[in-house]
Order: sequence, then structure tokens, then C-alpha cells
Amino acid sequence: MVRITTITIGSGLGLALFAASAQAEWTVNLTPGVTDVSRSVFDLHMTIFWICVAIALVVFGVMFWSIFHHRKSRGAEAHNFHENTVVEVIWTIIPLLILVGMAVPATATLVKMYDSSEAELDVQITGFQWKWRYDYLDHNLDFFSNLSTPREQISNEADKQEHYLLEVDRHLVLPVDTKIRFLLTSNDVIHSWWVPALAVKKDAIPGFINEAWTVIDEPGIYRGQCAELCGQDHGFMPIVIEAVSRDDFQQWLADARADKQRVTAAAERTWTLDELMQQGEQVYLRACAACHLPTGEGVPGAFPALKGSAIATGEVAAHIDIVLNGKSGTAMQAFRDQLSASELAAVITYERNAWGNSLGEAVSPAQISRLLEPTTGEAEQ
Amino acid sequence: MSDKPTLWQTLLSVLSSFFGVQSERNRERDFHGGHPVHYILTGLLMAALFVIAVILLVRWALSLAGA
Amino acid sequence: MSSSTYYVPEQSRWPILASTALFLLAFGAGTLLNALKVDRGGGLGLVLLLAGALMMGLILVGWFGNVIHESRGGLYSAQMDRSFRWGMSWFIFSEVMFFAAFFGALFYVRVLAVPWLGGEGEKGVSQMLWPDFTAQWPLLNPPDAERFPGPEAVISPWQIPLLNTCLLVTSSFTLTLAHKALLKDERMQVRRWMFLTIVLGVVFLGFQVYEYVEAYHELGLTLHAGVYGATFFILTGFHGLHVTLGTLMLMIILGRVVVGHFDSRQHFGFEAVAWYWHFVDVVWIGLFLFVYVL
Amino acid sequence: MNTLDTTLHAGEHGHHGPAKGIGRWLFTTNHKDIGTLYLWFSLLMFFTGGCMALMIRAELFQPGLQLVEPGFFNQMTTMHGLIMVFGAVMPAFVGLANWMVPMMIGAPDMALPRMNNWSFWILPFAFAMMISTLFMDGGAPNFGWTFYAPLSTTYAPPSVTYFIFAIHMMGISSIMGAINIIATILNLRVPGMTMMKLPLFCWTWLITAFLLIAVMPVLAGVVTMMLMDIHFGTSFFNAAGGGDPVLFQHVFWFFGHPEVYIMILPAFGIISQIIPTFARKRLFGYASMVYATASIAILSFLVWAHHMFTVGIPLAGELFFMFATMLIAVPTGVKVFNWVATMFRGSMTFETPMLFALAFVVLFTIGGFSGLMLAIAPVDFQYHDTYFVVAHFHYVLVPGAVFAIMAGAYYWLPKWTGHMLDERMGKLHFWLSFIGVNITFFPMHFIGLAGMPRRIPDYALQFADFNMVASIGAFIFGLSQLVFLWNVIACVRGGEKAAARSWEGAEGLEWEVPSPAPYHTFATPPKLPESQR
Repeated sequence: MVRITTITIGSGLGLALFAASAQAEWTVNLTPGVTDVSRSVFDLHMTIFWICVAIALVVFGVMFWSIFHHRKSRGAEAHNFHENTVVEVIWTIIPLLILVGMAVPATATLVKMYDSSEAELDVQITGFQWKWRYDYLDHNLDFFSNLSTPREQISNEADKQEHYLLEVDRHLVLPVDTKIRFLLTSNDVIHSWWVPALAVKKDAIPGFINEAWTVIDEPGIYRGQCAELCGQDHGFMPIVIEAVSRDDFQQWLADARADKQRVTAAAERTWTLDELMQQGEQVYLRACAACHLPTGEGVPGAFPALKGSAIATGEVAAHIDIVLNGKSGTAMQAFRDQLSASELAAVITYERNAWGNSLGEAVSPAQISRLLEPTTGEAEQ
Repeated sequence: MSDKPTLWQTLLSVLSSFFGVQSERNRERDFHGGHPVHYILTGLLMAALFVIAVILLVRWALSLAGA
Repeated sequence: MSSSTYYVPEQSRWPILASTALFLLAFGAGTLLNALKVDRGGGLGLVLLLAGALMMGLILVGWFGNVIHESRGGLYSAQMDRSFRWGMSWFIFSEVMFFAAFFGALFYVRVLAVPWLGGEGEKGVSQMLWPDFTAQWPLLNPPDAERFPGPEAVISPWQIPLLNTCLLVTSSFTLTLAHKALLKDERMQVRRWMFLTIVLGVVFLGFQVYEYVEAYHELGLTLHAGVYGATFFILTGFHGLHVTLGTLMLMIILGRVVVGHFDSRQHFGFEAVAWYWHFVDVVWIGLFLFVYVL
Repeated sequence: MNTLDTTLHAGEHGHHGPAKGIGRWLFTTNHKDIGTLYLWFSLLMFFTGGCMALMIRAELFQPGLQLVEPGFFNQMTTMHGLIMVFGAVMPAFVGLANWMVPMMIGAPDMALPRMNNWSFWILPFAFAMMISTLFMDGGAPNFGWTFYAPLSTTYAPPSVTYFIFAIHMMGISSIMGAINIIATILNLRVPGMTMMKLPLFCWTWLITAFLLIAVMPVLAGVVTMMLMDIHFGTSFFNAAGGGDPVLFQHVFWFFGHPEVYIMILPAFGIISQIIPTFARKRLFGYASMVYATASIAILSFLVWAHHMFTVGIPLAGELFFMFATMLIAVPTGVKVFNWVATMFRGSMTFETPMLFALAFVVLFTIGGFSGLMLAIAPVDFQYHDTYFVVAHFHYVLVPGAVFAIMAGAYYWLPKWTGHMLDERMGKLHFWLSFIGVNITFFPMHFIGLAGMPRRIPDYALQFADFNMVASIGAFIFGLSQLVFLWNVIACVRGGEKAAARSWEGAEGLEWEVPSPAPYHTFATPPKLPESQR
């Protein structure tokens, strides 16, 4: 138990030192976070930090003392000792003991972090280039979460808002005081899901599932980012968690499911070409423009142009197929689960009629939703 | 010459190389009398033992933590 | 006769030419592979690759020619001989580590990755993504059997592989006998044993080729057959490449024996190739155990 | 002096001065020429990689995208890392080894002089090929210097194929260079120069060379598996075929962690030569220094997965790698203590090499502390892949490895050129670098802890101030390296004549031969000076 006290004292000191700067706009230290685990991590961090400071003071102290006193210009004569096994053994043993002291609380915290059993809520998190998909496994609800910072702010054509690059179109809503298990995986490359306030950072590996868990103490908005280089827009796939009370969470679940049904229903009505083009442009800019560029010209060698391309001006079936199912072995994703039927129809229509691709034909949402039926909702999972 | 290191001395020397501290006297003995192959073999063996020791440590820590 | 001082060669043109050749090889191979990937003919790449290979071949002949000439001219001291020995030993060590990477990959997928995908072990939750997959080794049904159709069967270790093991082990013995004969300056014996070693190597390679053909045509065991095929071919393939190289080197050494090079005291070239051959043999034992039998 | 006589009699084999013209450099077998080539090449790569770093820092000066596209930004981070690791730091150490190891041990040259030339001349070709990818369709490699699959396989630009072959070539070069150094140290020592009298720079290089031979083939293996996945349909790093993307990381870091020590052990050696010289006192605990180096080398093979704490390694594995990593702090600490003990009760002066060496001890130790923090797995979850990591490894590599290289260059320049350095300019370079390096990398600790991921071209507003500071520091540091270039050229062209023993406290065979060192140093083995017998 002595160990625990040291940690508390150490972190107390740390908090005191950083309390002043924590008020400022920028921070210079880790966040203590809002979970039990994140606070243990913070305490560990501060303990080790102060141990390092103490060792540094001693070592650098001796060094600078020597630099000052044992300089030739002050007439220092070199002594002729160059070995002392006893001293060497002592200064090997002491660090070893300090390390053992660090390893004990570190092991305890790590074991705690790995125990994801008995969770009340499972959320599957899938990384995509460059967005996150959240699937509330037992609640028949899933959606994508994209960066919502407008492009004008990124290209410096508009003033940047407070949460520049840290805002998304749909929050991951989670209940407080609930053990939540995250099941992390990826659709393409390795991503890493990181929310500092929860002290959760886990890689999303394609084809494998990693587990992590959390119990959030306080309602609030907690922001994070992808932490593993995942290609061009790695810096543009933030995470926003909205922690709400358990009751509010149930209410939110019900609302979100109702919304989802409304979108599915919208595919059944008839859409005009103009309507499709309008929505198509929005979808295109959100989902396609990162690679194929807003002008449809692509990046030679990396991402093919759509403007005047064989697919976007040829057989419609082939076009629909590549958008729905992607092209394996390339960066072209399957969008069948990412977009609704009407969004898919709109974006395909847009691609066939924009930038001088003037086929004049519209793809109807109904047509797409018939294609989606067999595997909708990823029934096989 | 009688300064050939014994098996025990070889073990100790390799151990001290893991530790990172060695006295001048022992080093002289090792490099004068010792055969490099003995040290390499002992080193490999000790490295394996070291790995096993850390694994045992991990198991022990896990059993303490009840995981 | 050998020199008392350490021989430092004069300027040499071989290294810079060899660097150029290596560059042509690499650049050519890269261009060719990229062209093949998008189904464009690899004309330029192929030309560069072949030019590089030809150039490298000529350079090796010239460079080794120089070394042999200097050695026979008595320019090399015993100390020089030790430098060569250190050089060759560490080169073989680097080869050991090269194979270690592939063995490591094999153990990792067998012991960890495949069981995890099949729902066993600490990351077994991954099976959620592959509900129809059951872990087994050899891996006949990879998780996504449409993209990576597994092999129908794998090669039995007790036929050709066992035979090949016997061939290679025997060849190590025959080579040692050749060395013993060289130490006694019985040159006819050296020739006989070396010739036998080369024959054994060539027969080994022949069986290996036969096995590959069978794997591709009869068993569906291909590079595309999931990770079993991948580890199988990368290990046996690189081993086969080394046997090929070793056989070529043995042939050159035999040629040198025939024209009267080497004597009972000075024959480092012979020994270096022998070490290499034994190394290739040892790697095969590992392969036989971990790729075929276990 | 005996050693002097022998150098004058170097003509026995028809050895004479260098050949004339470009042929001298293309065809040379002389360890000094090859050392010079390595060092100039490394400096060129240092400036190339440095320009890329400045491009990165310029883009990060303010939030928002100003100068480059995110795709190109990723190419810059990737190339910067690859060029600095394989083009700047490693060749610089090999260059120093080429120049100094034969002189320190009384060898006539490197053990295998023609292969030595080949080791060097592969590098310009390999880097020409790698840098040419910047101009290819789809751009240069953009997946970070750690090139994690499948970003570097399925999702990579076509230029990845050239990148793979370039890595193969660098590997061949490194392995041959390392073999040469081992053979030289083990076989070409002058009689009486027993292993325990070996200068520490040779000891650390011997162990480094062992690490190189052990791990460069593993790197070759992992890029070969990438090549197979990209072009031959295998599935090493693809779960659909039963492979695992994490397998890539295991094999890569089995190379990568010893690689970290490859970039720092020779630096330890240089510092252990310099501090005793300017403290005028023998190195404290020579034996421990050697054993600690060996210890670090052995442990470096057992800690690779600490770079991968967040990939979801099973708990027991996580603990194993955490414990093993923490243990590395012990021998590293021993080294720092020994350097401090060497200074203690010495008679110190502070010429430019010593200033760099002192800065090394302090700043490398800071990098070591952040390394210890990163070793603690549960806390690493917060640090991993943030600017805290960037701060950590730049502290180890820039004021660590790079400062050591500069210290070594200043220390041995009189021996190479025959001229003393302009101390005023040397000190100017030191102080600008020292200040620049700290302004650049110290704030990165803060932005990392505050939550900024690494390898991003744009960032949230709360990171803006420190990023601006870091960028300013980077330009100070970058531009002050021009002073280094000026110093080296000035020293080659002229200056105060250097004595054989250019520094008052310098000990060792290399200080017994005249400055500049004759083209061929020891055709026949020299006698060891009194102090070393």
C-alpha cells in the first residue's frame, strides 16, 4: 500500500504544477480523463514523470557541478581513478529497484485495462478510409461518422471554428455509468481509435477484432482522433463521443432507429434528375471527393479520374457494381453499407452527369434498393 | 596458465554482461584465458534463461492479479 | 607461398560496375513487375533486368577471376585468409537471419493468427468477422475462400520431401569426403566426390520442380492459396534458389579443381562453398520438419 | 617514433598517393577515401532529408492546409524518415568507422577493401531510385517510414515496388559494410592490441555490426513478403487468406528495434572517445561500458513489440515486452553514470567536440527518460503515435545520434584535413544547433501529451501555439547546419596546422600518426605507444 501513497503524492504534485496551465487555452499535460482507468493512467504518468525529474536532477547536478568545478581553467588537475565496482553495482541496483517500483502499479493498471468481461453494451467500431462506422450490436443500429468541418475552413477560406477538425456529423452516443465494450476492426488499412479522456487507444486491424472497454463517469462531449497513419486523410477522421445519462441514451436509441426507417422509406418515392443531382453532389463531396477530387479528375497513378472515364460514361450496371461493391485489391471501397439507397442512386447519377459526363440518365433509388436487399444490414455478421 | 576461467566464472561473467557491470580484473581474466566460443554458448543459454525468467515473472504477475 | 604483409588491392573497377548492374537489376525488376500488374507488356523492364543480370554475371566472373589470380599469385597471407573466413561466416549468418524471418512468419500464423481467426485464444473474438471459418493447419480453407481458395490437399512429407532430405544429407557427406580427399591431395577422389555432390544437388532440384508442378496442377497449392501456400512457397522457394546457387558454385569449384587449383593447405574457395552447402542443408532439415512434417 | 617510421615505409607494395581525377573516388579501395565518400554522401542526404523536414514544419506552422496536399505531406514524412535513417545517420557512422577503425587498431586498411567500395557505391544508386519515386505516377511511398501493411501493400502507390528494391539494395550495402568492420576489428588488430585494449568506438561498432548483420536480412525478408503480397497474390498480411497485418509489424520491429540501437551504439562509442580526451582522464568503467553495450544489444532483440502496445497483443505478451523494455534502462543508465564519473574530478576544457558531447549526454538522457515513460504499456496507450513519441525519438536521434556524429566530425577533422577547426565558428554552430534543437523538439512533448497525433498535415486549434514554436525552432536548427557545412569546407581548405596529437588529452594510435593522416597508414603493423601497452 506504500506504493499507492507515493502515486497519490506524486500525482498531487503534478496536478498542482499543471493546474495553472490547465486553465489556459492550450494544455501541456495529459488529461486525467473521465474514467477510473484514465485516472490510474494519469497517476502512473505523473509518478514516472517525477521519478525521471528526480533522477535527472541528481545526474545532471553532478555533471554540472563537475563542469563547473573540475575545469582546467580553474586549475583542476585530473585525478586518476577509472573504476570502482562497488559504486557501479550500487548505481545499477538502485535503478533496478526503481524500475520494479514502477512495474508493480503499471502491471496492475494493465491487467485492469484488459478485462473487458461483463460489459452491458457492445459497440462495434469499424475504421474506414477516412471515417468511422459505429454499430450498436444488440440494438439494430449502425451509422457512419464523418468529419464535418467544412472544406473552406481547412483551405483557409473561412474562419476556423472552436472545434476545428474535431467535429463530426454524427456523434457516438454512449451512456454513462455503464460498462461498454468496444469491438474494433477495420474495413481497409489499420486505423487506431483514440479518445484521450477515456485512455482508450486500440488499433483497428482489418480482418481481426480488438477489444477495449470503458465506464464513463460524467456526461459530456469527448473528442479524439485516429492515431495510426491510414493514408491521405488520416488527419481528418476525428471521433466525438457524447456521453449521456442512461435514460437519455434509451431515448436516443429509439429516435435514431426511427430516423433510420424514414431514410429507407425515402428510397421508395420517385426522384427527379435535378433532385438526384443536388443530393448527389453533396454525397460526392463527402464520400468520393477525397480521392477522385471535387473536379472528378482523380490523382494519376493513385486514384483514377471519373471525368470521361469508361465506367462513369459506360454501362450503368458496371458503374453501380463498382460503387456498391468496390474493387478488391484497390482503395475503392464498397459503399453498399455506407450510404443509403437514395444516396447511392444520387451519387451515381451525379457521376454520370457532372463534369461533362452528360449521359442524361438517372439511376433511381428504388433500383438500388432492390440490389441492396440480399445482404442489407450485414445479416451474415 | 591457471587463469583459465572456470565454468562458474564464465557464468558470472556472462551474467555481469547482462547486468552491464564488470570489474577490470575479471575482464582481464576473461579476455586472456577465456575462449570466445564458451562465452557465446553461455551467452545464448543465459539469454534463453533470461527469456524464460521474464515469462515466469509475467505468469506470476498475472496469477497475482487474478487475470 | 604467401605474403607476410596484408594485401591491400589497388583501385578496382568491379565494385562500381557491380553497383550499376545491381541498379539495373532492381530498376528493371521494379518496372517489369509494375507493368505486369496493370497488364502492360514489360518490355523496357525486362530489357533492363536482363541487361543487369548479364552484366552482374560478367562482373562476378571478372571480380572472382581477379581474386583467384591474386590468391594464386601468392599475394594473400594467412591473415587475409582469416578475413575471408570471417567474411563468409558472417555472410552465412546473415542468410540464417533471412530465413529466420520467414520461419518466424510461419510460426506466427500457425500458432497465433490462424487460431485467432478461427475463434481460439485471446483474440478469438475475431471470428465474428469470419463466422464460417474453422482453424486448422495445414490451412485448406482460408477465411475468405472466394479470394483465396485453399489447396485441396498438401504434399505428403513421406514421399518426395523425405527422398529430398536423404539426397541433401547425403550430399553434405559426399562434400565432406571431397574435402577430406583434398586435404590428402587425392585429386581424383576430390573430383569424384564433388561430381556426386553436384548430381545429388541437381536431382534434388529436379524433384523440387516436379513437386511444384504437382502442387500447382494437382493439388491447387499455389501462391494464391492463402497463407499456407504463401509460407510454403516462400520457404521452399528461397531454399530452392539457394540450392541452385550452391550447385552453380560447386560446379565452378569442381572446374577449378579440374584445372588444378587448390592444394591441401590453401583452398578457402572450396571451403567457403562447402560451408554454404552445409548451411543450405541445415535449412532444409528445418524446412522438412516445420513445413512438411509438423 | 616507431609508428611514424612505419608510416613512412608504406611504399613497399608500390603504395603511393591517391589516383587523379574522378577515378580516385569511383574505383578506390582506400578506407580513408571511402570514409570520405560515406561522410559527404551522408551530409548530402542529411540536407535532403532536412529540406523535407522543413517542408513538414512549414506546413505545420499554422493550422489549415497552406503549402502541400495531405497526400504529398505523407510522402514527405515517409521520405524524411527513410532518408534520415538509411541515408544520413547509418552512412555517417559507417564513414566514421571506415576512417577511424583501421587507424585506431593499427590496420593497413579495411579487411576487404574492394567490397568496401561496393558497400558505398550501392547507396547512391539505391537512393537515386528511391528519390526518383517522387516524380512517378501516384507519387512516392506515402505510408510512413515504418510502412505498415496493408497501407504499404494493397493500398500503396505503384512506386512501392521501387521502394522495396531500394530497401533490398540498402540492406546489401549495410550487411557488406558490417561484415567488413567485423572482419577488420577481429582480424586486423596490431599485435598487442587485445580486445580489452580496443578503443570504445571500435567496441561499440563491433557490436553494432553484429546487430546489422542480424537484422538487415530480416528487413529484407519483410519487404520480400510485401513484394509477394503486392505482385504474386500471397496473403502474408491479409486475414482473408489466413495472414495478419500485425505479422508485418512483428517482423518489421524485430528489425526495427535493434535498428534503433544501430543508430545509437556507435554514438555511445564516439562520446566515450571524446569525453576522456577533454576531461583529460581515462574513461570511467571501461569494462562496464563494453558489457553494458553487449547487454543493450542482447536486450534489443527481446523488446520489439513495445512499438506495438496498441495493436492488441495478448496481455502476457504485453507484460513480457514491458518488463524487458524497462530493463534496457539499466545498462543505458550505467553508460550515462560512467560518462558523468569520467568528468568528475577531471580537468575539463570545452572545445567544440566536447560541447556537442556534453549536449549529447544531457539531451540523450532526456530522450531516454521519455523512452522509459513510453515503456510503461498502460501509459503508452496515451502516448502512442502522438507527438510525444515524435519528441522522444527525435531527442534520441538528433541531439543523440546526429550530435554525436557532429562531435565526432569536429573531433577527427584535424586528423582528416591537417587543419584545426575555427573554434569560434564551431561554437557558433553548436549554440545555434543546441538552441534550435530544443525549441523544435521540446514543445512536441507538450502537444503530444495534449493529444496531437503524429503524421497529420493539419491539427486542431489548441495545438497551434506550440506547433508554431516548433516550426521556428526547426528553421533555426536547419539553417544553422549551413554553418556546419561552412566549418567543414573551411577546415578542409585551410586553418591552423594540426599536430599529430591534435587535442591535448587525446590518446590512441590514431593520434600517433601525422595530421593529415597519410594516404596509407600502416602497411606494416606499428608498435603500440607506451600508454597502451
